[in-house]
Amino acid sequence: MTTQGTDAKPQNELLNTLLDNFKIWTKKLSHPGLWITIVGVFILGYLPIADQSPEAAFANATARESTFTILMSIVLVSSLNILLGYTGYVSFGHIVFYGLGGYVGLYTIIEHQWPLWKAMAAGGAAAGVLALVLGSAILRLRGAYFALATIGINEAMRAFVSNYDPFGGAVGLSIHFRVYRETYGSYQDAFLVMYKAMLGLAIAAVVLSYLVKSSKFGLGLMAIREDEDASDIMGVIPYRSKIIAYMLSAILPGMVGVVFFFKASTIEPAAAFKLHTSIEWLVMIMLGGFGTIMGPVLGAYGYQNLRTILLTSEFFKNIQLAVAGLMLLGIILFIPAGLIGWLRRHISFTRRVLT
Amino acid sequence: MMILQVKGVSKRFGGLQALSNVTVDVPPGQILGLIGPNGAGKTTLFNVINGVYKPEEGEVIFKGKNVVGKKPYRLAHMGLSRTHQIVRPLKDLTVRENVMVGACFGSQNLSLGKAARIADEVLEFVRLRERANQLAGSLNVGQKKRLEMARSLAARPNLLLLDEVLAGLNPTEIAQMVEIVKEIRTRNTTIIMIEHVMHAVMKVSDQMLVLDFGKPIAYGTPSEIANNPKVIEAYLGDSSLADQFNAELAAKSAATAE
Amino acid sequence: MDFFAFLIDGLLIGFVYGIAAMGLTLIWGVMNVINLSHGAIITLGMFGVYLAFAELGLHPYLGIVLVGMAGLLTGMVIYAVAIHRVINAPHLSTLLATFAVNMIIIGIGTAYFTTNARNVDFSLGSVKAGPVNIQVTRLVAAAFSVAVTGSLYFFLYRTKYGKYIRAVSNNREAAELMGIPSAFILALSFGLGTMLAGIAGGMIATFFPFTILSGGTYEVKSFVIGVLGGIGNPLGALIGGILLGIFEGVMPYFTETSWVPVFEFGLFVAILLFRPQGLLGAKK
Amino acid sequence: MRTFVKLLSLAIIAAFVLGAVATFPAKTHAQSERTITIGFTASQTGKYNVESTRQINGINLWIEQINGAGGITLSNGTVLKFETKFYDDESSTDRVQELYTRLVTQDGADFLISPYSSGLTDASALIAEQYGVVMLTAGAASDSTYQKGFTLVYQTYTPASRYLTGAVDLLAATDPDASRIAIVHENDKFSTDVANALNSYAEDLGYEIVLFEGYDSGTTDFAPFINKIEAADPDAILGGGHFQDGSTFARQLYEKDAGANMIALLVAPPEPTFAELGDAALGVVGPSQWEPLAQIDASKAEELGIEFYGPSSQEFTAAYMEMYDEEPSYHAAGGYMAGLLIQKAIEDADSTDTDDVAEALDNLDILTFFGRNSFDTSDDNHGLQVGHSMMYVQWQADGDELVKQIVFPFEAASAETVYPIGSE
Repeated sequence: MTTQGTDAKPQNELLNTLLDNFKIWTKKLSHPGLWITIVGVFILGYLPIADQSPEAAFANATARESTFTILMSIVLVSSLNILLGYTGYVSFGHIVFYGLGGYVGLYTIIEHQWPLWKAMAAGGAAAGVLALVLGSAILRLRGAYFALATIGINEAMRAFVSNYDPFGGAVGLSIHFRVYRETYGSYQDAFLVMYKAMLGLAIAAVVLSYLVKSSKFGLGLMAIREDEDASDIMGVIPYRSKIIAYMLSAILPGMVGVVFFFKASTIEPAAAFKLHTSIEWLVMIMLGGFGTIMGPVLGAYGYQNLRTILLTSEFFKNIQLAVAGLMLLGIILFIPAGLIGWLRRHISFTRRVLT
Repeated sequence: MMILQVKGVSKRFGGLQALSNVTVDVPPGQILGLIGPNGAGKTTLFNVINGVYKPEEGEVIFKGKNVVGKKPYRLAHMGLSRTHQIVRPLKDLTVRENVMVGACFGSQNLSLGKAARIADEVLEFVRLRERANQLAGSLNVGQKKRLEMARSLAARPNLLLLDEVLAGLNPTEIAQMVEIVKEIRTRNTTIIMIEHVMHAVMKVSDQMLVLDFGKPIAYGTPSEIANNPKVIEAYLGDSSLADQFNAELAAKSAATAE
Repeated sequence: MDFFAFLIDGLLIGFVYGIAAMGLTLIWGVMNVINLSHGAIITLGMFGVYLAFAELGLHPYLGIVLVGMAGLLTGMVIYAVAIHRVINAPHLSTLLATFAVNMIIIGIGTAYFTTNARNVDFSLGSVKAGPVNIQVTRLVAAAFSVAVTGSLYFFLYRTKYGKYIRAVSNNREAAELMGIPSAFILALSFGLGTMLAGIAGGMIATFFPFTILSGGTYEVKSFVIGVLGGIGNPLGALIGGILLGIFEGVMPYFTETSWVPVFEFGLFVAILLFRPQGLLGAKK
Repeated sequence: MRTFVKLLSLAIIAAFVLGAVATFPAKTHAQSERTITIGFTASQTGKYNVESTRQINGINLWIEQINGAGGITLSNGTVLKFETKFYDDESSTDRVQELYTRLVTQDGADFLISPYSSGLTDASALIAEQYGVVMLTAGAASDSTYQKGFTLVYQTYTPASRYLTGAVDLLAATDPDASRIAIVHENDKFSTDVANALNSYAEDLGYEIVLFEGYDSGTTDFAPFINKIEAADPDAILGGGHFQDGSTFARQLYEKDAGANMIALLVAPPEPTFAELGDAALGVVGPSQWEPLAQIDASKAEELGIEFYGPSSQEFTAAYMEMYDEEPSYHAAGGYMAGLLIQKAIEDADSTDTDDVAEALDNLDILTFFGRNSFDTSDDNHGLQVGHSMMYVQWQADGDELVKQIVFPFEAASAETVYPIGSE
């Protein structure tokens, strides 16, 4: 279609628009950073499952588990980044979407024998709807007030679910071991399905956050982050944009909740709505660089690996929390832009490659 | 038909009457200078016009529609742009992205690709083209002012509100900026400008409105305003400005005498 | 059921909540920092009094005084190390910086103290007031809360440094222009907030058993109180605390107690939405 | 200063990158001399830290003793020695599966012991099943864990459904006129399971449940509950949750003089540190999996017609006190017991093969210092502890000292129940 462009007259608006769009999309999709990230995540996820022979599966089992944790974090923090990094709204209680998704998903699996993918869709949808409803209310708040409201909502939700009988109240929900065998042959096979689902979600999260960032909508979000009132005056519709961003950042975590709690076979209010975990997500984003595509991915990877080292090392085992705290403080004080942000700012050529 | 009609607008903040019964008509293509001592309500009037504040009384008719109660973004979509007295660059975005925000979300509602083209054009126009890839936060004050200007121009507004775009600029920059303003007007954009740099605003305005304590005290051509005793008296309340006013009048008459 | 009993108990715990929240709202109001290490510092106060009592054999109330002084210094150190650099950065930075402090305190505390529950075995007996039995330690805590509120008021409105703090709180730049050493004043405010948190922790330790993780509960309640009473003024925190205490005390009269947190946090969000300046706050 | 900051930034980035790329060399385990690895996770940093630490102590004591005794010699001459490998699970489900996978596939754990809480155990049991490794649970009292179709998970403790029911029996035996029970429990999985079972058990016996309420984990102010209890005027208050809330509850019940005749709470009362409450601890009853005072030895086994295995209660207590210089709590005994069960099963099976050991556990019915032990082998409840039952302790005054006495079951009692509370 580019050949037709040669005799395109300036007044040929439609063709120009098409050409423009074509150029934008080619440019968008040829950004090296996007592909580096996608390929990186894929390789990271594929390596532990590349060799399916029983010996290799056994040898790679720990790697699969820890990679699963990393992939899960990638989805969670890349999603949260849409709200936090692009829009500048600090959601402390973002775990509410993960918890609710997990509950809805497990409920459908236990009560209606839904397959995993359908339960994931349900969990994602529930999270999206919750974000829409909550967002319409609390996105009127700015700065720290918004952050506090998200904490309040998470606590209210936890207390509510503890009393809500269809979700098992304080006891929670639990999946019978037979479910894995009957549906997938064995827990191993079920885990492989979950693993692949998580890998898919991780890549989806990267693509989603890239598409949002490189879109007009994303530009609007970043304008809101920099100066909400000024963006309003320039014609960005802050309220609507924020709600959409909130929903986009909630749906994938809702689906992750389903996969994670399906893997654990059990869900309880305290595990589903644990505020501390939610704050860890913020830490990962800060480590990698907020508002970037690669930052959350690297942050998740680095943070989870670091935690593994601390948790399993004889020396740090007892004070791993304090060590992680010191690291976080160091990052906040000295490299507030995170790893990717720091590189982009100080080493100019990285700007073309890192995103 | 007038592009903007402000009819009997009053705005109160607690006990402070920021605007009382302000009325002014702006025909298309005109430059209206808005002057008055500090705290006279000039910026408040801007905020009322573009929907940041809702007035207690009165109407603001933009392009034939009463826009009181409409959100700022609605007015932006209708073709209203403004700059801020204290510049508000989107610091962590590049200069080009800043301008693209204006182009994308203003009255034209452009796609990113088009917006980028427009942004480069406009940046060329305000002489910031070579800084397009820099972060907006790294610009100096003069450049930031031009960026604000570029951002609002990129929206292709019908009405442009300029809030002290000359303040804090050195004489060369002022001259540049005045050229830019004149140029904009040739593009059929109506302008209202708040300004303290008298000689400049007098030079470019078609009509001028003077506010004092929220009340309109004079309206007319620059020369009518310059000779209006009420205006001078208002400024005398603020001695430094009165000095400035007189000095500039002297300069202006000297200039016209030449 | 005797409604009066629920009310009295709620009121009494409310004083404790009030003093627990005061440090948080002071820091929040003066420097616009939501201190996520507040809970950890409350816990430090508890352990401070516990150690003074169990190891040094000091009277708990003397322990509280020592904890308060140590808290002032600790707070100023925390400010200098962790917060000063990011005081003007976006909210996220101060939130995470204080959260990092929280992780460090809890991490070291857990390694050192374990999560074993401690108990300051100390009692002043109790008095019978109508249908309810009131522990004297709680009455002392209530009186103490009022006294602390009063002295804080006095400090903020009648002393030089107090006035400085309020000036910095109102407009940091203007205060600096007037020659007020804002860095020191901010450190002092953070120190005061920490001192109050420590005192609150020490007070709580005289009547509740606790572990290294106990502070978290009071931190979350302090957010609610800050929003109820408005931020930055000690009386607001006290009244907010009392309101919350009464709410928590009286709600179970009408409903199952396990539903109370649902209403509590629901109310919290509702107030944020409809009266972000606090129920009592009038300013801004 | 600027350079310093830059250098520091670089250092932090370097540390971060190093951390990110560091990989772990897989451990090569020397299998030449048969060392059996017992793998588990413990809550070193979470809220179950106390219970977990004691459990680890118990396990380590067992390891010490068995290795000191020359290990287990199988009939084919192989000598088995034992070691432990454990990680911190932070009392959180987030990583517990990963850690158990690591234990099995990298550290070569031959047997597993569960995490402390039921939720974590449910998640880690999946890993045990997946890799065919036998898991003994200590803690993890909820019955539901054993109703999920696992085949390799065996419970050391009396399950939640029978945790507090004995307290009702005790009440019935002590005060036939008592008819009103208030249940106030922590709103978490374990305590709610206990409370629900207790509720139906008591109702079946004809008791009126005058109050049934849950409190949030981390509750410190129990005044509203106590007010409700006073209004409901029960004969007994049953419930509680874990150590901290339980002791807080007990203290406030005492301070507010709540006025029931019997108070029985979960978990907290059997802990030696409960005595720190002073007078508030007096008279409080609590279910315990095991008590140092319990006289369990070979003679009891003869009465029951089953085998007695391992040390007697006194021997265990003495050994534990020698090693740790504190009295063992039931969590310590539980950890030791989990090890002892593995030991017995290996001996019975004369093998370390999972199927053989599992079969030996299925067939097990022994008496140990900890009490009787045998497991449900039905499909629906496989691995559920059916042999063991709770003891009930009460804190009583002995001069100025507070002592913990066993008051129920009566055949094991070391003292009479003080009833009503405070009547001493």
